[in-house]
Amino acid sequence: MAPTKSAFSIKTEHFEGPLELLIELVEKRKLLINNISLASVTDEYITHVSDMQEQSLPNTAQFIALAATLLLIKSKSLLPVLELTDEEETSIHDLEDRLRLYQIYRDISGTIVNEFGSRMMYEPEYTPPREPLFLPDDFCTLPALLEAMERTVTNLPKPTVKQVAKVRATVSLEEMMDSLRTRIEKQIKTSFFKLKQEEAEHKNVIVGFLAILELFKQGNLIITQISKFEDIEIEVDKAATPRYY
Amino acid sequence: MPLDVLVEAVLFYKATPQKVTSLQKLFGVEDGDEWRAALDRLQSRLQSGATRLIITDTELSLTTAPELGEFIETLRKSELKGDIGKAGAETLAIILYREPITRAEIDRIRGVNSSFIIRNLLVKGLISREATGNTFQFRITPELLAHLGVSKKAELPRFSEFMNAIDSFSTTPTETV
Amino acid sequence: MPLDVLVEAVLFYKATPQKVTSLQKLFGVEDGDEWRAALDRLQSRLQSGATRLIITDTELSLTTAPELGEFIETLRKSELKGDIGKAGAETLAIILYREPITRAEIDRIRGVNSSFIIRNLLVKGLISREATGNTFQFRITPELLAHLGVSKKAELPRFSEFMNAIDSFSTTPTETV
Repeated sequence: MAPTKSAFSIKTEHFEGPLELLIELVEKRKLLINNISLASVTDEYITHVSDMQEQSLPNTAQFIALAATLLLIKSKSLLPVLELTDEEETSIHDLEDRLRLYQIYRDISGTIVNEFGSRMMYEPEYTPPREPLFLPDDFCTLPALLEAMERTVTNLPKPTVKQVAKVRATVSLEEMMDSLRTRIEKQIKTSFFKLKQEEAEHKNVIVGFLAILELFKQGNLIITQISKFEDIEIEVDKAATPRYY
Repeated sequence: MPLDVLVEAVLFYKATPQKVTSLQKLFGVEDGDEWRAALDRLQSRLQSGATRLIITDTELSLTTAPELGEFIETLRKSELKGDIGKAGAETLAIILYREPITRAEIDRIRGVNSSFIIRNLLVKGLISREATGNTFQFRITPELLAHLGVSKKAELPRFSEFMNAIDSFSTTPTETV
Repeated sequence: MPLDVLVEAVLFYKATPQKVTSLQKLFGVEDGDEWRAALDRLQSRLQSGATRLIITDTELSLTTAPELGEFIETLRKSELKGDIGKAGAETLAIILYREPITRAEIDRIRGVNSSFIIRNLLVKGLISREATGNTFQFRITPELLAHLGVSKKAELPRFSEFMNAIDSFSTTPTETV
């Protein structure tokens, strides 16, 4: 499941939104949209997003938000005993639905690109009237036009500086992974319940948890869950040999 | 004078898209069978000639037939075409199949902010906006259909297939990413 | 495409009388039976609709049917009546401050397509249009300038403030569709 060579080839491409990137990854593998296919493209998705993060690209926050849901799907597939909350189940279900709907619109946009401008239907050319008229109304005074100009200037689109600040404020995946790794190494043994208590924001819990999953996958952690609703115990595998649940 | 001839006269004289509601008001006609029959008559009568009637939910327009597109192109001094791009086509696809639609809904479907794209489509006259309460709703324009070479959006390739596919999602939950 | 349809297309699209000789040259046709047959066909085909083919010795044109004369006259009068509205005032203000200006630039500043509004301002003699290369530029008519009592642009209220706002917007990179 390590990022393949092809993962890097798409990195240079610009994706405007997270759904666009995700559908690209799924379609590239000729997969249907379901939790299995989404789990299988998660690594590649995250590689792309961390790359976007490095370049401080706009909209990265939205990509990271979707990464959290993707990692949730992936963890469930790695760790079937994992109990998801109703809210999490819903967000996974939503993602699949939204992606399927988005896929339809993408197909439509393909036909639009093909048809656009290929069989143009033209309105008649406009020729201004020849008879000289002059019909000013109440809007044709300096004060009225000044007011209209004020309105126009107020409605000019604002430059998009704010979005950059928004990206900075969001937790980055790597930050979360790193802080978790050191914390786990220090404590040797921690539990997911404990982590959950320490993190105020639910989103951070997800990202934190998935970071653990990532470490687990790389073989640096041993994860034990006694039974379905029990706590998940996490410890660093000093020997660093891959162990799977 | 039959209604279809009168409608044709206004569209020909004005030489620009006309609001359905103001035409109906002008002729004192309701939006019913009589109106639809007149549009049908006009559409089929024009079929053998050089012009076509474009019908959207809100506007009518008279243009040259799509088969004449290349020929008219040779008469034009300036190039009009140009590419709409991936994001533009995607946004148009959503508005075509879901009009009238707010920006928030478009953003939700695309999973990304669409305000720049929407502004550009408005500037190009491919979509129009109408104020409803304190938000805007977006619709397609006759110009968009003219660019796609169809008189009605139902004539677009695979229209009903796509429409059915989208309808099956009409109960999609509203959670955002 | 039959010759009569092609002739109709040119006349409809150009919306002004066309020289017979240049049409014949365009289609590579002699002034003979084929040409006359095409005009006959066009004339009889149009009979059931709102438009008529006008044939003079040197020109062809498409007009509304004479029976519609009164109706068209009421249309013309009603379009001269109504005021230019808020959108019209905004467009007029932009032209006043930025003239000479192209439609594309007006559209870009307003964020919507202004072609219909510009036509309305032209019809009312508030602005004028001049061809420069492939595009048109718009100006305030001398009559309106006199009506407003404006002699120098720099004397317009808050002139430099508005210019700066628009200029800085113009240099903001906007995503293309």
